[in-house]
Amino acid sequence: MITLASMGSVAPMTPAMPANIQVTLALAIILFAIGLVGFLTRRNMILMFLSTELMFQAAALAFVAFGRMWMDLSGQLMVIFILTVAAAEAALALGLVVLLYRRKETLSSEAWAELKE
Amino acid sequence: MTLAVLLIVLPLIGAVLCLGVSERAAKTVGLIASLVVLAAATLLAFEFPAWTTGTFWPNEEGWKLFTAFGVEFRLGTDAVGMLLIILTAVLIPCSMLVSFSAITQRQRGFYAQFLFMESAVMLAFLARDVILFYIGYEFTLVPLFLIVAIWGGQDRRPAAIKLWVYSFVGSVISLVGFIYLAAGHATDTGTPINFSVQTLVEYGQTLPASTQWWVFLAIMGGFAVKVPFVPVHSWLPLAHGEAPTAGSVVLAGVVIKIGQYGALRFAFPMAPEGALALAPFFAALALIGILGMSLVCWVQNDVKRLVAYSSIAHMGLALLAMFAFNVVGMEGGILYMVNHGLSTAGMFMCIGIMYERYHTKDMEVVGGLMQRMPVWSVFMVFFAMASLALPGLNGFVSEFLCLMGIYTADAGMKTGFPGILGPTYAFLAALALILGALYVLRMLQKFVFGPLREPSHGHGGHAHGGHDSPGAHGHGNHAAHAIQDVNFREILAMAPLAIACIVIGVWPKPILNVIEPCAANAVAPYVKLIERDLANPPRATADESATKTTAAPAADKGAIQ
Amino acid sequence: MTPAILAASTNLGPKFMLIAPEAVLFAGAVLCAVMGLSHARAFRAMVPWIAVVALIATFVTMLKVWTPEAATAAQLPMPMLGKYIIALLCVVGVGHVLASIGSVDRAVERQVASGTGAFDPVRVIQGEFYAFILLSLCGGMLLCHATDLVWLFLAFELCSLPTYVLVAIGRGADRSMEAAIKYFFLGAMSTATLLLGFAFLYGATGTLELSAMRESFQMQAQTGGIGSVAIVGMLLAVIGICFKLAAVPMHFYAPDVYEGASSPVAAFISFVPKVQGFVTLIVLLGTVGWSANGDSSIPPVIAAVLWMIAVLTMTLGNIGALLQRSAKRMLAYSSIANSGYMLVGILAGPTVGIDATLLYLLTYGVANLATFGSLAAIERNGHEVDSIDDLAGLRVRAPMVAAALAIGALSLTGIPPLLGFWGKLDLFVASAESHQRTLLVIMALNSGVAAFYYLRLVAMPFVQEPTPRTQGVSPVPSVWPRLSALIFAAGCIALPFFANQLKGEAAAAARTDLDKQATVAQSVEK
Amino acid sequence: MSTVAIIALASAFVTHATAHTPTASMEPALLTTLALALGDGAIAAADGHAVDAAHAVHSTSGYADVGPLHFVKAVANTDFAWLKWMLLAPLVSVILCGAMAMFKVKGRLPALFTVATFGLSTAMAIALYFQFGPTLFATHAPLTVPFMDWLSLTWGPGPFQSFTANLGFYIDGISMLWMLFVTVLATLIALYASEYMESDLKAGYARFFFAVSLFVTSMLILVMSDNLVGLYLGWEGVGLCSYMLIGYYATQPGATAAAKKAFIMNRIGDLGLALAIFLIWTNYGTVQYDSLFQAIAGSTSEAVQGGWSKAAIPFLLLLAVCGKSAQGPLFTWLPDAMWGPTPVSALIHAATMVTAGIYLLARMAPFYTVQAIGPEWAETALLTVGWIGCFTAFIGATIACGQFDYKRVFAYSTISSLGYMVMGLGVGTAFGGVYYVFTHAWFKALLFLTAGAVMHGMAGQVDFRKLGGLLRVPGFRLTMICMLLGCLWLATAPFSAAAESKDIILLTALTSHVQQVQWMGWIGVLTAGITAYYAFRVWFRLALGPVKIEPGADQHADHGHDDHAGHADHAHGGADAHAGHGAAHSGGFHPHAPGFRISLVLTLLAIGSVLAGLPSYLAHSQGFNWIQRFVQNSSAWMRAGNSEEHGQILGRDAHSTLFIIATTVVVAGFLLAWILHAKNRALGDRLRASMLNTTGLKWIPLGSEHGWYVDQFYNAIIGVPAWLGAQLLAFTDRFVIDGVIVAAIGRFPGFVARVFQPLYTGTVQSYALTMAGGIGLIVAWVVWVWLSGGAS
Repeated sequence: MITLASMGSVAPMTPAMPANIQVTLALAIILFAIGLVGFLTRRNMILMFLSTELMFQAAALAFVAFGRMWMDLSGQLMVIFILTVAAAEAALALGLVVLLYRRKETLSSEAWAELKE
Repeated sequence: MTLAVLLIVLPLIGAVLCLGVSERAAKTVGLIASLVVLAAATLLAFEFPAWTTGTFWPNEEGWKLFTAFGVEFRLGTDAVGMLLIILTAVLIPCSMLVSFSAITQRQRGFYAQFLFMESAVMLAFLARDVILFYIGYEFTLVPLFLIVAIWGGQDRRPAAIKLWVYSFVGSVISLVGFIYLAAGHATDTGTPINFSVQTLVEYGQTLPASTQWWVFLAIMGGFAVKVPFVPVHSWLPLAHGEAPTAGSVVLAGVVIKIGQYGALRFAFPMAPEGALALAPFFAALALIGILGMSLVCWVQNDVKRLVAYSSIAHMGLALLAMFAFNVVGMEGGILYMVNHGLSTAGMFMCIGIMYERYHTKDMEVVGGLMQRMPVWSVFMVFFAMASLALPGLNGFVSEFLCLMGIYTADAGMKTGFPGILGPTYAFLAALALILGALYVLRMLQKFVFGPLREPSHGHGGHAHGGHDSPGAHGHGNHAAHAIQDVNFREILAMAPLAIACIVIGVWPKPILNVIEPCAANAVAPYVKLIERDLANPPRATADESATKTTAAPAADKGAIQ
Repeated sequence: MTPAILAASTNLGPKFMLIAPEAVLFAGAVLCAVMGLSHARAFRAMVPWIAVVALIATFVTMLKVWTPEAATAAQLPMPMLGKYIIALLCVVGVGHVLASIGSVDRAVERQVASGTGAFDPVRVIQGEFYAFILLSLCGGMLLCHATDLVWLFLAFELCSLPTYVLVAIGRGADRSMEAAIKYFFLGAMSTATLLLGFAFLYGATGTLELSAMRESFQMQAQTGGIGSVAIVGMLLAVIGICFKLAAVPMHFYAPDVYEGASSPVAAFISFVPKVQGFVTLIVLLGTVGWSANGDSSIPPVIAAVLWMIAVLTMTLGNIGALLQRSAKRMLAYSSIANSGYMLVGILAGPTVGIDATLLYLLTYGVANLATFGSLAAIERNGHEVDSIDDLAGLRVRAPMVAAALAIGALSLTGIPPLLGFWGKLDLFVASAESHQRTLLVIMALNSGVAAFYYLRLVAMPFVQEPTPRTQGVSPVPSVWPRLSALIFAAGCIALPFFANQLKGEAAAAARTDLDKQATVAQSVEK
Repeated sequence: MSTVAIIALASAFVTHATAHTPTASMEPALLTTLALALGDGAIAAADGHAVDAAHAVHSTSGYADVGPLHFVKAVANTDFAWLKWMLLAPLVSVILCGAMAMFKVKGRLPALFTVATFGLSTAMAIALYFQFGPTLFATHAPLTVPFMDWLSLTWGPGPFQSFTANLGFYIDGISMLWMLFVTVLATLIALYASEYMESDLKAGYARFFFAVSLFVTSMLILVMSDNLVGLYLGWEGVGLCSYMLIGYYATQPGATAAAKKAFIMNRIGDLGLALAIFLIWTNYGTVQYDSLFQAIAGSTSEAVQGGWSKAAIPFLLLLAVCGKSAQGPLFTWLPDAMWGPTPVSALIHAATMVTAGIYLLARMAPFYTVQAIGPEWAETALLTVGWIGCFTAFIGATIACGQFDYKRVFAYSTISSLGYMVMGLGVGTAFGGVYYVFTHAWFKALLFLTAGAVMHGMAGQVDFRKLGGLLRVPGFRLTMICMLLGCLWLATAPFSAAAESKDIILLTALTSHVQQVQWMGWIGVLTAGITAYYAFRVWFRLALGPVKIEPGADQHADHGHDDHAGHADHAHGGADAHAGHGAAHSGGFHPHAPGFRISLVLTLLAIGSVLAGLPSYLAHSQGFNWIQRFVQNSSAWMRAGNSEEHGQILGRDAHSTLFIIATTVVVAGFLLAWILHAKNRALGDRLRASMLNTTGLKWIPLGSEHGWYVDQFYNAIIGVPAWLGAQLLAFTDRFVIDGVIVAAIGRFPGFVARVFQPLYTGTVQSYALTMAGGIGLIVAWVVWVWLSGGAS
């Protein structure tokens, strides 16, 4: 089997940096920022969750972009796992939201601010 | 080694037994356990071969329990430690005896706490490893806190908390100093970390002066809280004021001695240059303590607070003498530890006995007790005189040596070991002679002599109901039945201390012989440093005085012949 | 397929052996989940014990399979880390399981037992509860096997996700819902941050393989410094991890969540995520520096940020705890502060610091469980005890619990010779040996502040007399939480006598093989 | 047992007159010393070296330089090991009496033990005199006897590398003299007290004798010790006993206050002594008398080194003297010490303890020489001593004139007399000073004991205006006659023992060639006149006139001290008011005449007082003075030039002139007292009243009565400010340091925590926002570091 170490330094140290990579990266960061801002500004828990999903996917996009930059498939491999995890989180989040909605009949996160200093 | 370990383990066993037996039997079990420890300590004292050599014993290879942390379970102590061990072993049963009737609730816990404390104190005095010492040093805090907080007076909680936080922060600062030193040793030599006292002492002395300065500041700074030095003393009056009698006795007699012992055993040898550089600072603090706190004593009406403040003044003198860095001062300072432990503990016992009867410590409320309790008065006056350093009693020997040590600690003087303080410090410190008389006599005048004053019915009742301390109010209203003089049990508790006071005062030779090599050891690094300073005089007079040292006595002799 | 992926796949043999313990645990988790739905009460009652047995089995399996040779063969960056962490999680995990016995489904089970209610699979959660505990532990263990970011991320998430559910279901009250939602949303945000950081790291090195990443960073360092992308990535990852550590600035959730969660769950989430976070941090930081000879070569920016985080975390944690009247909230702040201490070990780096952190994890875990477990072992009129005032005179109501609580608190304070002291001592020494003098002093002062609030947990039960308010305080019906607290309190006293062994294990766990691999690689090159 | 003591005592007096003649003939060497002492320059020149040099200094720097010191090395002799029993005997009594006090024994046993052990000590003192005296007088070599190890440290081989202060005895002339009169007087007074204190049989009898025994033990340690630290032990020991005995009536607030005052004043002096000891040790490397004196004698004035540290020694010693002997600024404790039972006043505060200061001065006389401290300082030191004594003598006498409490009169007279003694040492005649100590001890003890007898009989009445004609009251005749004798002696009536001794001091002063010393002498003469006045003022008032007895308030003696305010009222009210009341009060009261033991002791003391003059009377026929021989064989005499080389006074022969002057002055004082207080008391009272009414003169009677307001002055400038300062400190400590600073530091973390508390709002968004803000801050910081080029 061939590991990086045993092969010496075979990884390309100067990655190809096509222009569209930067664009993709910028898009990823913008997506992340949108997700963050959405998370900070929305009160609806569903929307908040979607914002976090946006952040996840931004990261996934960045992986893809970097994978492309390095001409390396593992970035895309990572995306698959990210999607899986995101799905798991979605299941969990929706379950939680349903639970909460049942209790207070509202989706607003501000209804849940009993615990504080 | 076995005996030394027993000294630590026996109280622990006793404590567990105490917790296990019935409430009624606890005091007996506690007393017996402490007596067994006393017996063990006595045996150890007889077996101890290093009384006059200044070396450490047994100091054998210990158990490799904590070697991964650089800590070895190595026990050993020198004569000073032995003295303090004996003092502890004596004080604990005495303080238990004096609490038999004072403590009526949660007795199991009470006596167990004392035994826990005894174990920790023994460990601190026996440790030949810094961390081992620290374990004992720090662990005393838990039983002490509980004793003050559970069985104390009205304001016991704030007092206990203050005691806790102050002491904890102080000891952690010391620990930082130790760790810094040990880590420096490890990185410098490339060896694994090692907390052995011997190693750290040897390493510490090789450090550059600027590093030693910090090391000393940290280690001594921590111990200064325990001693206590002036700006960090404010926990002590409170703790003493609120602690139950036995707690005060042990606090004054043993626990704060660990601070001074730590200074002697660790701070001074580990960073001599730092100590020299910082001596004026600490000496100034000590002087402020001596004079300021004596004056504060003068105006106290709460007699326990008074004695607590006097403790600060006394310990200031003891530490000041140590900072003289000559044999006389060091010896005086060390002896002062023991003596202060005896006389102050005695005073606290007396006050406690009184408190148990009157439930007040206010000299304005209660006084003239000589008429009510003549035998008690004898003890009170006796211990007061001992703390006044009356010649013939123990206090004198130590105070005299302290003052002489401070006085002669001037590089320009002809005495054996010039130190770094000198006459000015001595003059100021000696004012304590007068101030001490001032407050002690005021206390006696109000408290023992004069017309009999006792709290009225109403007041007594108020003092009773006013606090909910479980320990303090076992008795019914004292006004209902006549106040009794001390009983046999209480005399039994105080008599050993009184006898020790007299013996040390009249026949200090043995104890001085025992302390002397230790003092010489403690001073040894400083002698080199001071001689070096004299050889490269920072002051112009140094040369002159050096020649005078040798020439003057010779000239005297010549003239006589 | 890139060589890295190839390498990963061909490596699978030895790695497969090593995850046998996790496999056992996973099986246990599945069994728990299934048994929890059983109609037979006896089977349902067995669920915690299945968990316990699973953990013990995991432990035994780990002992069997986790030999140095196997670990080296698996080319783990820190070969013995897994052994230590798995052992730690198993042992403390047993405690957590014991401490939570009887805390879930109590009402339902009582109804079933008294015949007033029928068994309804929808209404019971015990099976999931223990399954999630085991799964989370499993995730924590799997982290140690990580040789690449994918594994790291998946294990990280496996550890995290069940805890969100645990918080929600542990108590079933509004407050625990609120706690869960906070925990989950903020956790998701931080995970996203972590993930973005991973992406940047990937971008900076072009590999997900940790050892290759390290290679790459070393090369970068030799040729003009580690790039800014990598630094930013690392920073983002560290910040993401900070959430798990409850470290500044990601600590805000902790008091609320701990307060809202049930005591056993609070105990769990104050410990397991810390293990998770620190293992991740150690593994991750191993890629940017740290050689076996002890030089800490984390990029200065990262070190500086970690330094600030450490200082702020311990300080804000400790001072925050001062103001609390809720015991769990106070312990939450205490857990924040303890993260700060442990970060000092990280800063001190290998040979002195990492093992100190690992050891501290152990001491913290034990003492923390003794404390939280004591809280879990008492109730007031059938409700969970939270306010410190409820602890007044506890020694009368529940002497053993009071003792365990006090010992745990004293151990957390760092009173020698209890276990906590040795952990702290090791951290102090580590910071001193790595010339972190300022940190040393700040840490010392912080423990002074901490001494003040931990004292309440000693003073309230032992010094304060019982008040009318504490009339209804009693131990919970189940004996196991009490026993768990007591066992771990006893551990605080007894474990110092095995300090050498513990320290030895921690030191072995902290040993990194990365350099050995690198040396091998270089020699091959030549 | 007590009879043994009395026999021993009697034998001392019977034998000493006869014994010294053969003793003297056995000592040819003594002649030299004597001649030297009497000022025979030729012999002195033959004896010493460097006479010329000494004389040269003599003429320029006054009387401090007396040529080479006469040092004779002490001889250790363990044959005298039995001396320790002198200490141990009273110590046994201490222990027994202490035990009896503890176990509340209510009997006369304590007195018996005390008197017996004191008698034993007395016998041993006498035995020592006979066994060792001849040797001492022949060889001049003091005796040292080791007793026990006490304080000794050694840390090196060098001369300054050890500190030895063991308990051992150093017996030379003055210690022997002190041992003799202390033990004898203590025995007598203990005997007296055994009767006097009987009213306290059930209360403090044992305690009283415990303290008295402890006192004698300490006093003997003080005088017998062979080193300064041992002396210090005794010094503080007697202070403690003084404290215990002044405060004996512990229920009286005044008594305890007086006791405290005495102790603290003494402590100030003790501080001086302690510091002096340190200075001596640092300069000479020893505190043993023998080696100290050797060192001093071996150095010359040119070789004196050490600057201030040597020069300060005599002044610090003087401070100690001031404390113990109630001199100078520290005299105010002694009058208050009269709160103690009268036997205590007699023993401790008149005869023995207060003379410890004189002992110290005499013992440490070598430190007042040019050899020790150089010429300038030596003269200054001696003059300071002289002036302190002189002024104290004068001030004490003036205050004594204004007192109405006869016990306080005697107290002030003690201060005045002690002033004379100190002055004697200061003007250079150790002999005069010591001789006066000796004579004073007898007659002052006598005076106090007679005063005590009167108080004892009159239910504690101490105001002599309320008593009168006691000479005619049955049972008090002996007392009054003894008091007359005492007053005569106090007034230095011509040919009295006191006059013989005091005249030596005055003679030395007046014939000095130093102007200042002569002034001291003239003030001394004036003081003698005042002394005669106030001494007889008391006696005339008490003994003569119509019988008047107003009993004191208390049923037993000594409790009846009015507080000061009350006292003042009586004074202001004038004497007239009392005349009318006197008879009425005396109606139902039966004075309690002294019993056998008191009478016996009074008689013996009276005899002793008379005989105390013998050494002087016989000196003319014998050729030497018995007391002088003690002094000459002691460290006090190392200053050989203590020579009374009596020149001339006012251009006439010194002896006769002084006699005439002194007699005139004394008689004048006597007559004044006669006129104002015996012949025409109304005149005296009117005079006083008119002075009180005259604005310009008011201060004289008032000031005199109130001790010139020294107490009030001290209180105002030291006591009150110190108390206020201490209150301030205590306040600062408790409420500023602990209450504000410590509290602030303690609250600081909590305060900071509160600052952060608003961040924990409880909503997810706000947490997210803060977290994001935190991340932003970190990123911003990193960017800032990058921009500033810090990252590499």
